[in-house]
Amino acid sequence: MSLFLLSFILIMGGGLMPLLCYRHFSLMKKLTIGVLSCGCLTGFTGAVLKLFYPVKDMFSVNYLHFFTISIKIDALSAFFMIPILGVSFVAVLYSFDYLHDSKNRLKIGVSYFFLSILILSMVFVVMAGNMITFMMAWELMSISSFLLVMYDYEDKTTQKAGFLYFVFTHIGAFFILAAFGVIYTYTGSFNFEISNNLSLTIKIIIFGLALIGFGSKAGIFPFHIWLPYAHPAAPSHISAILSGVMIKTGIYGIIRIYSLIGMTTPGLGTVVLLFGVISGILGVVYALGQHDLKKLLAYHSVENIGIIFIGIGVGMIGVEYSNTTMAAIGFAGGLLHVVNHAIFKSLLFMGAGVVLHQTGIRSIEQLGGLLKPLPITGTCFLIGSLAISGIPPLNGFISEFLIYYSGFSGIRLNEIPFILSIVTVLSLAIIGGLALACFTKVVGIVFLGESRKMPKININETGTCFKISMICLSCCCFIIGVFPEIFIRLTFQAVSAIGIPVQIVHLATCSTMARNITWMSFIFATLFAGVFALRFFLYKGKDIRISSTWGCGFTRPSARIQYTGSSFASSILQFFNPVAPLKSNYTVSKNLFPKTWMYHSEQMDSGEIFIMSSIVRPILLLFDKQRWIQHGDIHLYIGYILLTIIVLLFFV
Amino acid sequence: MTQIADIILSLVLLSVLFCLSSSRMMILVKWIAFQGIAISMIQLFFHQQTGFANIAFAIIMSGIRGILIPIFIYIAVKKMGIKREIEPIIGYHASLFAGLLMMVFAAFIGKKFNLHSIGSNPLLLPTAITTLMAGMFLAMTRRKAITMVIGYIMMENGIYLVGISLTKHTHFMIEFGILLDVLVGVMLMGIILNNINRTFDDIDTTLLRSLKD
Amino acid sequence: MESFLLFLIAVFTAPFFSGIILKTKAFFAGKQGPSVFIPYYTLIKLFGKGSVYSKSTTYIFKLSPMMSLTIGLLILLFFPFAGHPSVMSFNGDILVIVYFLALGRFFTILAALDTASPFEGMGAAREAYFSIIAEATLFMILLLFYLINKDLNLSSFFIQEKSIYLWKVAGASLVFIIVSLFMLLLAENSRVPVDDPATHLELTMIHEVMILDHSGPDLALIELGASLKLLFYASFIARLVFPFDCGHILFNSFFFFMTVSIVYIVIGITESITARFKMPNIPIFIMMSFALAFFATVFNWEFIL
Amino acid sequence: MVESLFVFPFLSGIFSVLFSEYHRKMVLMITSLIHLLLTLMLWINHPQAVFDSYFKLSPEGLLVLLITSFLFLLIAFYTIHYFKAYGVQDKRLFTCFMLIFLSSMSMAALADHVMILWIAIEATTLASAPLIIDQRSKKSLEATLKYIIICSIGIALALLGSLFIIISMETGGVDVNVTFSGLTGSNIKLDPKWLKAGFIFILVGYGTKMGLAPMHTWLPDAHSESPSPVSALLSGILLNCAYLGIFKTNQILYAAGLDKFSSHILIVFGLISMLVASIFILRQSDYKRLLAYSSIENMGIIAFGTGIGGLAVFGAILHLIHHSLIKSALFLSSGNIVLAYHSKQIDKTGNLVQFLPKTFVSFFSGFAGLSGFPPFGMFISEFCIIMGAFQKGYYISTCIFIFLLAMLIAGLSRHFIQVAFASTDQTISFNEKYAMVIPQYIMLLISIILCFWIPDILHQTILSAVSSIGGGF
Repeated sequence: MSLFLLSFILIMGGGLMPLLCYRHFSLMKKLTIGVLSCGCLTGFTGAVLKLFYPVKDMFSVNYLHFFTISIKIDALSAFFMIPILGVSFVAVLYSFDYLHDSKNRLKIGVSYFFLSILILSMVFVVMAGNMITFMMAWELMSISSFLLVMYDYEDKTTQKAGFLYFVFTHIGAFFILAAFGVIYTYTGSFNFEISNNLSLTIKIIIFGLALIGFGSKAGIFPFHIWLPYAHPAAPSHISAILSGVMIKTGIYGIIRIYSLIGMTTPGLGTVVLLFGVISGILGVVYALGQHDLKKLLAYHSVENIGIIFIGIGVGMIGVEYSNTTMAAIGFAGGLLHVVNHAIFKSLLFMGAGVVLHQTGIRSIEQLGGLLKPLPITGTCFLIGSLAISGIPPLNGFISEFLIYYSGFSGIRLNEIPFILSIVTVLSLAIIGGLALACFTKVVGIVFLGESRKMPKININETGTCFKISMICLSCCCFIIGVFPEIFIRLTFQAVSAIGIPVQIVHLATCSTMARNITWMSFIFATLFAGVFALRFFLYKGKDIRISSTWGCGFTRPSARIQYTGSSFASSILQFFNPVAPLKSNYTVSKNLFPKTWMYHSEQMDSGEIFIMSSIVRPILLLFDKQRWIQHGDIHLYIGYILLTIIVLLFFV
Repeated sequence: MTQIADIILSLVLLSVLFCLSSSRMMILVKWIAFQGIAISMIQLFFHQQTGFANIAFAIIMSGIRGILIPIFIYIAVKKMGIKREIEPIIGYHASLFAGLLMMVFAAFIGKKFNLHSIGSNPLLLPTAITTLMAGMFLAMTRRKAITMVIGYIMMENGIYLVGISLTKHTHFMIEFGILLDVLVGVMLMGIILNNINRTFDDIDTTLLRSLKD
Repeated sequence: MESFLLFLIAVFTAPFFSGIILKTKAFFAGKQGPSVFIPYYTLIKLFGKGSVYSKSTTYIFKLSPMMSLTIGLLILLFFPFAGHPSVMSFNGDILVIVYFLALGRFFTILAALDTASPFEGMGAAREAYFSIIAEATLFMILLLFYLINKDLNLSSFFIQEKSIYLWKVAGASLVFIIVSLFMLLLAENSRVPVDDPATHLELTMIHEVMILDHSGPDLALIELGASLKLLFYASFIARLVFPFDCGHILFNSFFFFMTVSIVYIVIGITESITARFKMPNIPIFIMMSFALAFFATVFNWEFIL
Repeated sequence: MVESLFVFPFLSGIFSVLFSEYHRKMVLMITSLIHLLLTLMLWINHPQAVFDSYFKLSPEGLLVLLITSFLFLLIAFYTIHYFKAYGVQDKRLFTCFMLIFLSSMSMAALADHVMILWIAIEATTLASAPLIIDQRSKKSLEATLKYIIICSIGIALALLGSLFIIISMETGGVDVNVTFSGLTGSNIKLDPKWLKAGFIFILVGYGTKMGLAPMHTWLPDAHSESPSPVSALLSGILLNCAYLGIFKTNQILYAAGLDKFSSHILIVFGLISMLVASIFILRQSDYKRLLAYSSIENMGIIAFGTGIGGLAVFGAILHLIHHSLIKSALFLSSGNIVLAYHSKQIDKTGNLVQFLPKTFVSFFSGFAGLSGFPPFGMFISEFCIIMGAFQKGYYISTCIFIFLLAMLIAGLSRHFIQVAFASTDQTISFNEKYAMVIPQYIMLLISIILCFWIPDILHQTILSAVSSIGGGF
């Protein structure tokens, strides 16, 4: 507990510091980043220790004479704290080079202040022990992240993003509040305590409200539509935090509520699983259609949240049909994917940030061949993309492996779980394939090949902090991927904290599998070394010539004849056209020798279309129809009063 | 004595109907004056004992309601050079009919709350309600801003009718309150109207529609 | 020990089997055709050469051939040849294998995009597209196997009498599985009718166009890796076609490799009697294999549960 | 002692006419300062009023009084600098009427007699009209006329309501002073029918003043056309006084055991007000009207909470306090914006964050507070109201409440983001003196502090206030 306290003080101090000394720019940055990162590391260690020795920490103070601010740290909270503080640490480090412009130093100082508020509030969200603490931390998180999103406020798109984010986060908060209200009605206390005496319908109502509320923060389809606007708008280290960890608080909330209202509610798992499948597949499909690098990554957050939901949903189904293997391993997979996604998504956002920072171009179609000028960034981005595509020996694979395993173990059950497990496995397979396609596209188009339309400025690898932070994250990807055993064990601590009965059997199975995966990656490494040696031997003393790519007979290739991202993705998007309409406009030239061509395509988001057309517009229309009320004529106003009196007199 | 009260009350009702149906500003003002005098006189016939205080009070009241305020309005009308017509939004016959409807509603209300328990005239409450609503109706359905003031005065008359039906409690304070209400209200409206008249050189409220959404 | 021996045999005979295909095709074309060992000659020839690299390539381009060979070797390590326990196996290894295959594909595609050649990009796009459906099919088949013997372990499907057990339980529907596996093999290893390695028109290729710029030993590594991968799929089918256990390892291996070569011959026959589909039909082809597998699974589920 | 709270400002208001401009400012400041001191003394030792059948210290009255005199001090401070930068005709009368306004509002806060309360609230109308009209523009004239006529009619109805309550005493055969404290006393048998009628008329009457839809119609006009300090006075203080009338009447109904009736009516009115406000907030072109409508919304929220009872009443009172603080801060900031951009149109403004950074801080944090974000107090009050509503089992109305709240916030956020960040081609030459932002900062700071720590005496006062209509935990 003392460790946490120290870290909170440090983070708070690190937040206040820039406001005091923003005039001395570099000093301010050094101090702030130093203190902030120290705070994050302290809390990180505290969380890890807590996870190794899970004893429940409790702390509560009286608040406004009636409420209490109470904090409970169990293994689940600690587990969620790890990615929050770890990623924040790296992101803060990264920001040293990213926020370099000393002209708007006040702005940067303020953004550091709100960053610290954001980190603190996220930590408090996962530590909150009762409703009011939770809501307070939640709302603080929302407002601070909103202000961080508005960093580049001059930009029209940023303003739109901020607006959308504000509205969605607030409506989500209201749904959560409603869920809490229903709980409070039936338990009569603000504390998070397990209440099994609720009737079934009430449980389902609570969970439904919570699912919408937390889902809109986590960004599940169709409540995700703020996400692809808000995350790209923010500066990259902020988007790393938002997309890496902040949306995970939604997951945390859902798991909390699930453990609160008693596990044995039927049907919850199915709903969660289906939500997960839909947002997983659609998220990656929409990502495939994007041109903006950061927006693409944002859509991948939707996809990965979908995968996490699939894991949790399978776990819930396991609980529902009392198949402990399925339950434990499913939850473990989902939770582990929370950490993994935090790592590689923030890594990818940082890579994208470096690209943006060096070239100033967001559009994938204009980039290309960046691996030569930016070798380290490119390699780290490659590792991140391998990890997010769930490819061994990297961390993304481990969690997907666990989810697969629990999905497969559901096959043995009767009708409904059988079909659901088939859905799980197949959707995971399809998501994996699509993610692979999408990230081969990103890496191949952005970092490989020739640059399509580049500014004349020479691009080179600058910024040690960029390199350090990205390399550190890539190492995490490898470590978790190659030595998963210990991490899986820690995850099981969190799973048992939820209340899932984790038996020694599951631990044994998982750790044997994990050890085998470790072995396998070693064998892979040795084989690769062998092949490498073979190749080295074969090429000894051979003449290696460098020439231009063979144009298949075409002799004067230019950079513009390369395959573009849209053309790479087009055939797959064709397949998904019904759910992912593509809006494209282009010029058709009449004459034989066309001078200039233009083709522009935009990936429509069917969730956005749905919400806009069938919820927002009708409400606005209905409300606009009533504007005659304030007609401006005083006679009418007097009439209102008279009418009110007459109507009310009938009720006496 | 109550017969006289009944007669006066019915006269008030009559005046209400005439106000609703009259098409000339001057006539309207005259009717209001009449009504004022009537309702300030009426209290004499409620309380069995008619002390000096009551009489004095009645005289003062009728002075203010029956003479002072009408004259004030009269001056305002002259000063603003209003054409004599009232320009109703709802026509005179319709207004008259509405007045009759209001009487029915008032009777319904009067049935609902009876004042017999405190020995009050059964005709009083319906009359009061009618006067009140007619006043609001007048303010609602006449274009000229000055007619709003007249309607407001009529409302106050209605409220006064209810007020004087109470004997024991805080009688004079209520009288005072209502008086203050009428006087200051009318004054203020007069001032504002005067300003408006100076700025818009007309007080047709149809001009006052710029503030809306 | 024996299993490792078998592994080595498999590795070294893989090109030979590819030779069988050529021979069969030649036979059907009414030609005498090259010798069965022609793949070895090609490999040796390529090993001897130097290479030319495009100036727009990076280290990824050099990485991908090694990757494909490594993956080829790795997956063969897990296969129980001739029903004999494999070199390595553990619960859930099949998932790892599938995803290692994905790793190989990842790098092949990247290498193709690395050359900045429009044709190779085209091939890469097709590869990425078709492999999605192929992966789904593979998982469908795995679901069936898991349904039959509660285990996510490759050798547990094929070790001694297990494969007979498969037949016992699944029965006729296993025929569907074999067919769909065969279609999957054609798709994943870029054979006719999905892809034609021998055509001269780059526009119509999938796999071959992606390795256009590779030359010399790199190309050799890729070819070797491809043949290993092909062998993996072929032996998969072979084990299902000939599940019997003849007591001694020698007979087992003999019959096994006979079956494998038969599978190759069938591939050759298919290649020579069918023409390549046009691109839009290929997804339908793979979907069909998926449909077969799905049908088989649901079918069995009715019986088993 | 008690009476001095409204007598003293009245007299100083009258005499301020005689002073020169500079001294008038001094009078204004000193009077409001002394008023605050007197209020604090009232809080510390509850003295008896001299006319104790007319005036009495009630907890809710003390709350409103404290808000009134505290905010008035800050607003007065702002007003001086505002007019220094703005310039307006006959400040002479302006100061005078401001002080009379103060006195009438304190009178309303202290009144215990039904008629006295009514007279006080009537007086607030009369005192505030000259403040609104002050610019003599056509629009301000129109706004004033509407304000005067609609409010007078409403107040007249309130008078009728008060009379009905007295009649209910007559018919119920009760003989006590016609004071709220007397009528809420035990073993009082009021005639329920007349009491209900009286409540209806009082609700409509004072509701007109408080800005409950559909009697709210004067409010947007008056708030948008009056100079910003006056809008702050109206929205931050005056509405509370009107609410006080309804609250006290509700006490009588609660004592008579008719609280079900009143609470349903209050809930309905609250929801209607929120609905109307949201209709006009979603599309709005004038930011002062926007703030006015949000006042209507918040009054609706308060009425809703008062109707719900229980925990929600506590929330409603908290909401009253925080709304006064935040809304006044917002109106004062909007005053700065008007001075800088010379326009009340939203699309004429923009990019506040660069042109007026100091104002931006108060404006935007006021917005955050208005939409219920911590660390501003409306978070906790809305939390209480929603929780209380759920606890009482008003599911449907709470769902509507939440929906309307979401609508309102959606509308507000769009316009506020526009004003704060949207790029504009105007060039602003306006030096914001600290004097013109410090009042806002203080108000917001108080709201933040009250979100985390409520002093014991304040908490006790709120509790005793809400317990009189069955509120509390």
